[in-house]
Parts: sequence; structure tokens; C-alpha cells
Amino acid sequence: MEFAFTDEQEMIRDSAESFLQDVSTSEAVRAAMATEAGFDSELWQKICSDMYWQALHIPEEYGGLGLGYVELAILFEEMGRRLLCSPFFSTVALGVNSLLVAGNDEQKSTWLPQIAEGALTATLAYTSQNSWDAESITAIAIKEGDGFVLSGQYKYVPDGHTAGLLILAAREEDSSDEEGVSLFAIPADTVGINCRWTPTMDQTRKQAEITLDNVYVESSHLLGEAGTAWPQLEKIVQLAAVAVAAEQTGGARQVLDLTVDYTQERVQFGRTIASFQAIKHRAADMMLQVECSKSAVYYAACVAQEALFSNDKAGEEVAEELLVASALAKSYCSDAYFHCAADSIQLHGGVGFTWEYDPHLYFKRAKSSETYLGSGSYHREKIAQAIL
Amino acid sequence: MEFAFTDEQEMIRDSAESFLQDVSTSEAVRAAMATEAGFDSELWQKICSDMYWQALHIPEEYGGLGLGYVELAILFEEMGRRLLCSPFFSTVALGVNSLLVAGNDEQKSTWLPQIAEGALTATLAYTSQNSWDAESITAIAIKEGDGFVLSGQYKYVPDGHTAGLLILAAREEDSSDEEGVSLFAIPADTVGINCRWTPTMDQTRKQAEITLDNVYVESSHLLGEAGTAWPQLEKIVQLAAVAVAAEQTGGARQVLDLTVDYTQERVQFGRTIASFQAIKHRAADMMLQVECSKSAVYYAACVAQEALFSNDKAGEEVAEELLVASALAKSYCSDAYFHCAADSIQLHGGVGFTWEYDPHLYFKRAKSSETYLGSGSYHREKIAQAIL
Amino acid sequence: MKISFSSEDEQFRQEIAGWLKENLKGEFEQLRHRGGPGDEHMFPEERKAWEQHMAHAGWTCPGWPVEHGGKGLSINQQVIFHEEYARAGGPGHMGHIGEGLAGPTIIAFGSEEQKKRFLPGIVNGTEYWCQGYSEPSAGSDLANVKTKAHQDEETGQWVVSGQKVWTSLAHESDWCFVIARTEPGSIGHKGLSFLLVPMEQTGVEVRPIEQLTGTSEFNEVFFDNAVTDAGNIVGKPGEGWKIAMALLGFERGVSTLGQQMHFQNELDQIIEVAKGNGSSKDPAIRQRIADAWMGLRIMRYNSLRMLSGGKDGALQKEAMIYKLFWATWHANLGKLAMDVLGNESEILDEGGSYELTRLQSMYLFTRSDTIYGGTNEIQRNIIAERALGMPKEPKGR
Amino acid sequence: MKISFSSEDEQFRQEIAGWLKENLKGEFEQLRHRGGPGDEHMFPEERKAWEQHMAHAGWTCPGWPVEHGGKGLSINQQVIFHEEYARAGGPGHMGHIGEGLAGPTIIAFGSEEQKKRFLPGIVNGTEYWCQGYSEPSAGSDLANVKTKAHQDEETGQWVVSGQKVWTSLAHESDWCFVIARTEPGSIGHKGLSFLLVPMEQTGVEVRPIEQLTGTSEFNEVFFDNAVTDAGNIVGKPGEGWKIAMALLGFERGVSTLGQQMHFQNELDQIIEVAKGNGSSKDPAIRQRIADAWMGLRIMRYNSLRMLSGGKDGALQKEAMIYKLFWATWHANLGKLAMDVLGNESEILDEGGSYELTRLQSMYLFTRSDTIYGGTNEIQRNIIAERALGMPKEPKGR
Repeated sequence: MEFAFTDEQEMIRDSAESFLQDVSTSEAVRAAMATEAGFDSELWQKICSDMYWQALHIPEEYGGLGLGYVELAILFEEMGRRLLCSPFFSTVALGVNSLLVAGNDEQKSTWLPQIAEGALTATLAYTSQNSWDAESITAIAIKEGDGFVLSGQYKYVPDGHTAGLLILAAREEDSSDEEGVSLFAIPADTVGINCRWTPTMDQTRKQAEITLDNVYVESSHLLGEAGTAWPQLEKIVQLAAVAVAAEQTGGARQVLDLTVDYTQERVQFGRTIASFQAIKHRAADMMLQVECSKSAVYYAACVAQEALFSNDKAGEEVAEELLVASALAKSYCSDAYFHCAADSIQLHGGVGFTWEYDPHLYFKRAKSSETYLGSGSYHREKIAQAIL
Repeated sequence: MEFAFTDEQEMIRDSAESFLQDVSTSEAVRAAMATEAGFDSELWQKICSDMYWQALHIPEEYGGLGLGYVELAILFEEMGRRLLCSPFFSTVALGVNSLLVAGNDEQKSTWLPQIAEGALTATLAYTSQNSWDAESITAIAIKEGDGFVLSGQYKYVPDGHTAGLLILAAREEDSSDEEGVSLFAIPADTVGINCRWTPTMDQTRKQAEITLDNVYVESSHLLGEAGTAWPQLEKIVQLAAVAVAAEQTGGARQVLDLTVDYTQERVQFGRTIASFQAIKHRAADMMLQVECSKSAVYYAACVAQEALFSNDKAGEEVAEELLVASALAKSYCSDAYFHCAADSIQLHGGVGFTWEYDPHLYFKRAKSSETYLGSGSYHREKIAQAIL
Repeated sequence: MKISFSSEDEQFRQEIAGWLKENLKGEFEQLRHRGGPGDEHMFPEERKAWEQHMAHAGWTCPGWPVEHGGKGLSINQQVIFHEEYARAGGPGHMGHIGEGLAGPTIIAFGSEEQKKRFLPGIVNGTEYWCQGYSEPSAGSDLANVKTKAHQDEETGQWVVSGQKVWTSLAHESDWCFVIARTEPGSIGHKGLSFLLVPMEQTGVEVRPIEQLTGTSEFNEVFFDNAVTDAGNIVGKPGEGWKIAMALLGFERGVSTLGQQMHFQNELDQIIEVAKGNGSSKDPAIRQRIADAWMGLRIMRYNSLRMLSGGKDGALQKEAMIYKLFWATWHANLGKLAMDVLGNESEILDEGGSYELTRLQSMYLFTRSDTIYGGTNEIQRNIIAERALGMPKEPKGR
Repeated sequence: MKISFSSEDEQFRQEIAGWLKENLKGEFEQLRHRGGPGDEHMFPEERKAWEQHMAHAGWTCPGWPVEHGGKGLSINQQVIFHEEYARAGGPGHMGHIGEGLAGPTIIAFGSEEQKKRFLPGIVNGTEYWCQGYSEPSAGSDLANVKTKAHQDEETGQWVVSGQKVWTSLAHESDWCFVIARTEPGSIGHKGLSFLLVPMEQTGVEVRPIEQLTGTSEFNEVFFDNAVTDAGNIVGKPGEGWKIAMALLGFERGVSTLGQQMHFQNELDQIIEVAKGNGSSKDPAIRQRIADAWMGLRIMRYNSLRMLSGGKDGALQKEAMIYKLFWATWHANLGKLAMDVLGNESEILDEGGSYELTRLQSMYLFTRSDTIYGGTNEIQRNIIAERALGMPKEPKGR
């Protein structure tokens, strides 16, 4: 038991911190978020070729660095802190995790090296509804010959209009809930797939709607077994939730820093406003939430690491622990980030709600990331089910 | 429309305020709460004969003063403020209201003059469960000859061990929920009735358990019609909830005053602690809750007045308004009082949690009154049912 | 204390409700529920036309005394007027700063000439007003005003220089009332004056402030040797603070009830969404909707207590909590709206670069409610110090 | 960063768990889950006997270095020790102030003689300690200590006069460490010393403070020319502040994990009640139980970060939030317990005049958690000033 970062992990954080401080400035974020793609492809290529982050937790046998989920969480935290606009989250937290959890060796060998090279981005689509549970999957997969015909709709898909590889969930006809779910890995340019950008309130992470119109795919695109993929999908979603929570933690840290800095400068009634208890105590509460967010995320990342890569532990025990650890992290960090970002606007006073200052960017990201994969109360109910 | 007190109402408040300040001191409350009866019978007789409060809203034809529910709410507020230990709430908010709502002229003529004279106290018992809805009534009333045989148990009955007249709810065998409920007015010394004090965390208002062992009563004790009394009982409970909310408002006012006074005296770090923003802002939030509690209660009292005494308005409309107005008042004031009392302990610092200082008396009363007749969230759900 | 209206008042309710039904249609239909807080920049010309339409029928400034062009309505009838106006979805008054602030100030403190000159334009809907209070470095601290004014020795005109901020509708206004420092070297509350300055002149520049909604309801206003006639000062030089404080009292009047009806309309829309998408079955959402409903009711009762209470414009306790309560309530409503919408809360309207839906716009704009016009923190200071008599903050060391 | 224990550590877990199972029974059975916060006054003699029973087996002060009578356990093994102790329902340590505060302070700053004199009594469970920090007029402000001490010119003994407050277990203790002002006329942090004073003497009077629970866990302690030998000062005269600050660091150690297991036990009882009376089906209660469970987990992770981090006793960020977090969490847990109990929350245990149930007692006592040992407000000041570098409050005018 050692709940501190190794020197190597600290190095990863330091290099991420200094790199992102240079490339993901407020100006860069604002330029990228105004585009439909939502990211600067030059910067993305630079990340892929210079930093090699997209390959971080891809095993070495598939061309990756073979590092773990704690290292990944560090990156997500730093990216969230700088609101990095990139397809990293969708490609790594959704795409790579899907292939690692549900793919067979051939599928991993096909896709992971391309991702590791920076030649391919990916995402995951499953819900078409206003929820994130199994019943939100409504796309239908019908067995036909040696393959499947897929039809249906997906909503709220991160980077769904730019990703090269789509991980898609679909269900057998007449199945419901957790039954009959299958996962597929399908190139986005497959015939019958239409991906459309849906502009969002938070402009720093793009969403898309995807419609499938009788899309035929070979069985080789099926991840795992047909009709029984819900447990895999659930695990992928839990791993992704840990990544979101890490981003949220970084964002919360940054709004705290912005706020402390601003209040130290701003003078009212003859004092810097940072000297008022009303401000100090709000900042203290923000810090408490930031520190607790970190603890929740680092722990969840440790569990995610075991769930993804450890073979020596009882699988079911780790699966149960991942369920509660990811729900805890997503729930706590969602609420903490929202509160910190909202307080950041408040403590900035008049300039806090201008377009010019940055707090609103974080505030919007806090809300969109709270919503994505389910709110705090949604995840608390998951915990209640586990403990009551 | 005139949402301010009349001069007469202000006079009632002033006289209640000065009377209670003299007789319901911290010492008097502590002496009374240490007894099983829970009140000083000399003081109660003084109230009955000098102040005539117990007769306040009893119509003149039954020996009362014939005043209204707004005047009554003023008294409850002032009593709550001083934690007056007396059977006033049970006798008036439960007993008198029950007779006014459900009694026929003969029953009113039998009991109300005795109450108005100060010769009789009363209370209402219905639940035997951990809830306050119709299904919490489990006592059974069986028609037998010209009367009824009652058996069963009641819990959480205010002053149930000292009241002279018991208003009891019981249901027909095999009935459930809102069906089959009857109300009875029965002297506590009737054969087969056993009333036992159950000591409580809040010592300023006593509770009792009542058991009925084949109690035979004549039909003349039946209030209203057999088996259809739930709407009447619901209305009585709503009226009582308004009274509780008024008491809570008074309590919240008082803990705010205690807190402001104490913080003005206490010096720390070279300043009175009242000069610290952390203290000031908490006090400001307390005042906001106190003012909103008042608004909620005064409005609900106006509606209660119409519901009890007005004949010219559409009955159903007033009934609906009483439902939401009382739920609003009970919900808001329960939460506000608890927060104010808890903050009062906090802002008193070390002495706040001693037995010697008064905040804990209010804190305990806040909790017991929050629980009694249902918590804030219970009443919010009632509102949700009405508006959704 | 009673809560029902007289039959006379109820008849008045029929009258205004009927008029609105007959008139808020046709070309004005599109204005329903528009132009409220967060939406004030929308349809300015059309809303001015509506204002004049109302003026023709005598419905502007209904609470003003008859001698100044109003209807001299009782408090109860004003309550009814504002309720019915909001219930009908009447658009945000373009003239509300004139009607609610500039006008009452001129009536209370202005000269006869000023009353003749300025009140008819407000009543007729032909002249619009904005307020020049906040400054970038002063924020909520009016005593720190830095805008200066002096009288030109030759013309006697006031010459104003400085910068104001958070001025809504500045680009649509004809006049601005400006708090300026007219005694050089004065500090704090002293040496301030209350000037009426025309906006159409080279010395006045309006720069919109882009808000987190992507739109611009507020502005910065730069005065660079802007001029106004010698007579356009309300009260005497140096009385600016006194007048400004009185004006704060005018802000909290019957119009709060109109604001509440606007809130009610937002809440109704949220309830409709909740019923539509099933989130009304979520127990946590139910609690929050009930809580929002309760808060709005309490706001109404608070207002009624305010209106029934002291009529001298002095701040009562229930008035002091008003801003803190509604601003916090509204911010919570915004969050509730988004949580009721769930995943759909992110999706923008079609077309345009950042086309927020009504509820999204409301949600984002509510984050300013707890800041402008005195932050929640300032409100709590005011309550603690003025209502509870607690000590002031020590000044800086 | 990894969260699993080594097999060696897991073996240690078996050992201590087994010992507790074998020994916490018979006469000690009644002590299970007793003597925790809010219950510290219960079974003092029996718990002292238990302490000595543990000492015989070498289980007291397991984290101390072997040379001082401890087991020299690694951090991980200490974590395991405290977890298993609490899991078994081990009673509140009568010696925890000696083991956790007095002992470590003497080890860090005491003379060799002091170590020889005082450490064995702590390890053997024969001498018990209390702390003399807070004073009535000083509250959370240690720099305002008024208790005085001087050296008798003849005997060289320290003579102590003054009043301490919120001293738990004072009437069960043999020694008290006292912060006293030894330089006459000194102010603030200067001139304070750290003295070890025997409780059994005529100059020391202990008066229990009756709390809102009706019981007395805390005391006032009056020193009226109480004496202690010249050698019973830790460090030099005037070093009291430095030592007291270091001691604050000792407070936040592995024992926090034991506290958490105690909390877990309370939460488990609440969950049991909720399942029993059906409130576990109430969605709002479900949310709150999940939230409590989350908070406890987070507390644990915070502790693990603290323990894995800087070992120099300096306060890290995660240590600074610890008190604020657990105190607030625990107060919420108290309220949750009552709300889960519903109507039953009011009903006392049978017998006695004010016989609170365990959960009622916990509920009421949690109201002191956010006050003693530095109020939440003080904690927020510390966080803002020391962790975030925000300015100090201006002193009084």
C-alpha cells in the first residue's frame, strides 16, 4: 500500500503541466472551440508524435508505452485543468479502453497500433436517450449471414463527427435492458453511417449525433460475444467515468487557482478582496473539494488499473470495487467541479460572467461533464444499490 | 389584500411577548421540562384565567373569544420563541381544531366551553407508525350496539399522558389507507385507556403512548360520520402543522437574537466575533430564513383562517390552498429552524454545546418539531404531488 | 392581515387582463415573454413601439401620481397590474429604468422644470433611460466613484469624464443618470452629485460587454468631456449620495411581483419539460421543483409584506433580504432547469453560432444575478450591519 | 501508487485480528464499541484494565520506536492495526492522549530523563494523560493563553495558576501537559512553555462541564498554585509554541483510520436501522446514505495520502482539510441517523432521567465536533491563509 505518486509519475505530471501551459492557453482553447472539429489538428499531431500520450496505456505489444491508469489519470487531470481541446478523451478513455476491455487479440492488433501511431481517433456511442443505463441503447443489430446489419441512432457522442473509429453498442431485436447488447468496432466511413455535429453549450468538448441506416458489418467487427456485451460496456463506461472525474479534478484545481489569484489582485473597500473572510472561506471550501476530488480520483485510478491489467486478483471483487470507486469519483468530482466553477464566477464578481474572462469556460465544462455519463445523484443511487 | 398586522394583532403580540418573557424564562423552562407532566400547572392556570389564550379562536357561542387563526399564529410564534412548556399546543391546535373541524354542535357545546374555561386539556392521537399518513392509523373501531369498541395503539402523542380529552382516530376492520377512518372524542379516564409517558430527546414537549384495550364508547363520541373522517383529520393535521410552523418561526427568531447578542459580546483575536464576516454572513442567512419563515406562516395562517371560518369561498379551492400553504410552512420552517438552531450552537462556540446555555434547548425542539407531523422533504413531496 | 382582494380590485384585474389580451397580439405577439433579464437586448425597437402603444392607452407608469401622468393606482392595483402584465407574457419594459428609477427620483428630488422636461418622455415612451452607477474599480462600492464632473466656466454646463460599467440598455437610451464626483479631492460619500446626461453626443461612447451567454446586455459607458446643461442636476451639488440611497429604496417595489410572474413562467416551462421527459418522476427532481415552487411563493409573500409595511421607502427587514433571496433562488432554478433537461441541456438551438435556448440562456445569465446590483456577499454585509446591528468590517490596514 | 497490501502485511492483519478476537471477550465484552467520542466518560476503570491487558501483550503504542517500548510498526502495519482494532469494536483508548500526543512530544523534544520517567507509564497503561490547551477567554486562539507559571525560588519547582477548559478525561488522568506563560508580560506566541503537571495535588481542581447530552466528557481544570518539578518542562522555557505546533501535526496520524472505522461502525448501524424500518427505500435517504458512505471513503483516501506523503510532520494540504471534513461529515451523519430513525429518533432509552441511545448521543455530540479543537471557521482561516496564501484578517480596530 503506497498512496503517493512515484517519481516517474511526478515526471509525467511535470512534463504534461509545462507542455499544456504552453499549448493550451486561453487563446488556443477559444480558437479551437470556435471550430466545428473542436480541436487544432496540428496540436493533436504534436501531442501524438512528441508526447505520445495517446499510446500511454496501450500495451507495448500493440505499439504503446504500456503504462497504467494512474499515469493516465494524471494526464486527464492536467488536460482538464487547461481545458485542452483534443480528441484525446474520446480516443483513449472511450476507444482504447473499449478495445482493451472487449476486443480480441486480432482486433487489438488491428486498431491499437493505428491509435498508438496517432493515425486514428476513436469514440464510443451507445445511448440514444436521456439516460446512460443499458435501456438507453436502442440501435438494433440483426445477424445476417456472416455479419450484422445495424440500424438506429446515437446521441451525445463525444467527437462523434470527427472520430475515425466508432465503438457502437446495439441490441438484438426485442431484447431489453442489459440483455442482448453487442459491441462493434466500425470505421466511421462505413456506408450507411451518418455523423452530425450537434453544437453544445460547452464548446470545449464537441458532441455528435450518429445515425445508422442498415449498416452491414462483418463479424470481425464484433467485440466479444454477440448479445452479452453489457458487462464489458459497463466496465468501459466506468473506466471512462474515472477519466472524466480526473478532468473535473483538474478543472476544479484551476478555477481555484484563478480565483485565489484574482481575489489577491482585486481591491474593494480599501483591501484586496482575498482578505475578506467571505472570500477566504469560500476558497477554503473549494480547496477542500479539490483535495477530496484528488483522493477520490487517485483511488479510482488505482482500482481501474487493477481492473484493466491485474490478473492475480479475484475478478469479481475488483469489478465490484470499480463500480463503487468510479461512481464515487464521478459523483463527487461532478458536484465539486460545478460548485468550484460556480463559486469562481461569484468570487470574480462582475468580470466573472463576461465572455472575456475564463471562469465561464470552466463553468460550462463543469456542467457538461456533470451531465455526461450521469450526474452526481445518478451515481449516488448506484452506490446506494451496492450498499443497501 | 392587506398583508400586515392590524393594531389589535400587534397588541396581542406585545402582550404575549411581555407575559412570556416574564413567565417562560430559561429557568422556568428547565424546571418544567424536568417533570413528567412537562408543564407548571399553576402557570397554565394563570394563562387560562389571565390571558384567556386557550379560548382565543373558540367561537363566542362556545365561550371563546372568537378571534382568528392569524391571532393564534402570533401566540404560537411567541410561545415557540420562549419554549413555553404548556399543554397549549395539544389543547388548542389539536383539540380545539379537531372539534371545530369535525364536531357537531352538541359535541362543540360539550367540550369547547370546558376548554375555554381552562378546565380541560386535550390532544389528538392517530399514528402508531413511523409516518403521518392515513395508513399510519392502525387502531380499530368496531360498531357494537349503539356504540363502538376501540382497540389499538397510538404513538408520539403530544401531552398524551396529561390531556383530559383524547381525539382518537381509528379505522374499520380490513380497511386501509384513507378508507374507513373515524374520529372520536373520548375522556382520557375512560375504562380501557392507558396513557404512558415516553421520555424524549426534546424535553420541552412531552410525548406519550396510548393503548386502547376494548374501549367501549357511545356513538355520541363519534365526530362526524363513521368511516369517512380522513378528510377532516387531514385538515386538522394541516391546521396543526401551521401552528407548529409558527412555533418554529418564533424559535428561529430567538436563536438568531441569542446568537447576535452572544457574538457581540464574545471577543476573540482582539475583536468581537460579531465583526467577522464568517459570523455576520451566517447571521444574515439566519435572518433571511427567519423572515421567510414569517412570510410562510402568516400566509398559511390567513389560509387557515379562511379554511376554518369563511363560508363565502369555494370550499374546495380553500382546501387545496390549505394543503399547499401548510405543507409549505411546515417544510420551510422545519428546515429553517433546524439550520438556525444548529448555526446558533456553532456560532456560540464552546459554550454552545453545554447544557448551561440555551441553544441546545432550541436545537432539540427544532429537531422534534421537524419530525412531528413530517419532515421538510415529506411536505415537499406533498407539494410535488399537488403541482406535478 | 388578509389575502383576498376586494371586488373592486378584482374588477380592475379584469380590465387590465382584457386590455392585454386585446392588444398583445399581431405585431406584438412575438414579444411575449421576451426582453426579461438575460434577454433585455432583444427586440429593442419593437419593444419601444409596444411601450408607446401602452402609453397611448395610459398603461405606462400606472403607479405614478396622476399629476405626473400616472394612473395613481393603489398598491393593490399596482400588484394586480404587474401580475397580469407578467401573466400575459408582457415583454420586458424598455422604459423600466425611467419608470422605476429616474422618474421616481425626479418626482422626489427634482425641480419643477425637471419634472416638466423629463417625466412626459418617460410616460409617453419616447425617452429612455439608463443608469450610471457602477465603475470598474468601485464595483459594489459606490463611495469609491471616480467619475468626475465640473461646471464649464463659460457655458455653465456640466462636463463629465469617467467610466461606468454594467449599464444595461445604454445603447438604447436617450439619457443616463450619472453619479459623479463634483468636488475635486472629495472622498467617500461626500462631494458626489446626481447628473442627468444625454447619451447622443460625441463625448459618450458605449461599448457592449460580451457576457457568458455570448450576448451583450450590459455595457461600459465612457464619458470623455461629455456635457449636460447646468440645470440637469437633481438636488444640489454634493447631494448625490443621499439621492442614490433613496433611489435604492425605489428599486424594491411592486415591480418585484412582475418579476415573480416572469419567474413563474420559467418554472412552468421547467415543469412542462419535466413532465414531458419523465424527470418529474425522479424523487430528487420532485423535491427540487417543489422547493423552487415554495421559494417563489415565499418571494411573493415577502413582497406583499414589503408592500403592506412601512410606506416611507425605508428599508424594512423583509426588503433587505429580497435581492439575496431572489438571486440565489434564480440561480438554483437555472441549475434545476438544466438538470431537468438532462442530456438535452447541452444541445443548442439550430442555426447561429451560439444559439442558446431560453432555458439555457436563463441558466447562464442567472450566474450574474448573484453579482450585479450588489453581490450576495454585499447583501449579507448589509443585512448583518443594518438589520442586525453587527459591526462593520475593519477597513484595510 | 498502489492500494493493495503486501502478503507480509496481510499476515500481520491476521495476527492482530486473531489476538483481538481471543482477548476482547469475557470481562471486556461489554467494552466493544464503547468509549469513543461522545462516550469517553464511560467505563473508565474497565478500559484502563483493558489498556493494561493490551500492554501485557505488547499492543500499546505499536507505532512507537522499539527503543521507547513500541513495536516500531511500519505505517502500513499501523494502518492495519488501527483498522482491525476498530473493526473488532475495540474500546476507546484511555491512553490515547499519552500515546498520540504526550508520548510523541516527549520522544521528539523531551530529555532522556523525561523519556525514562514518562514513556513506560504510557506504554504499560499505568499512567494517563490529558491536555491543557484551551482557555475560556482564549478559545481557539492559543496565542491568547493566560495561564501563568513561574519557578519557585527555593524549590525550583514550577508553580502554575490559571484555568483550562474542554479537557477531556481530566478526572481520569495522572498527568496534564499544560501550555503556560512563563515570561511575565509576554504576549502572543512568545514566552509560552510546555509543562508536565501531576493532576493529584491540592492545587488542581477538575470540574466537569455538562454537555447538551446531559453527560460530561469535557472538564474545566483550575490550577491554583499547582506545582511540578523543575525538570518537568519539555524543551526550554519559551519554546511552548513551537512544541505545541509540532504536536498539532502528531494529531493527524494513523489513528485517524481508527476513528474512521468507528464512524463506519456508526454508519453500519444507521444502514441497519434504515433497512429495518424501510427508510432505506426512501430515495432521499438513499442519496444521503450513499453520500455518507462516499464521505467516509474519501476520508480514508485523504488519510492514506497524508500517511504516504511528507513524513516531516509538516502540514500538507490534505492534512489541513482533515478536521473540517470529518467534523462536518460527522455532524451530517448525526442528522442522517435521526432522519433515518424518523419518529423513533425522539424516544429515549428506558430508565434514567435522560438516557440517550447510542445514535442520539452521537447525533447531539457531533454538534461539538465542528467546534472543539478549532472551529470550522478557524479551520477555514487556516486553510485559506496557510494553504492558499490568502491574507490574514485585520486585527481589531
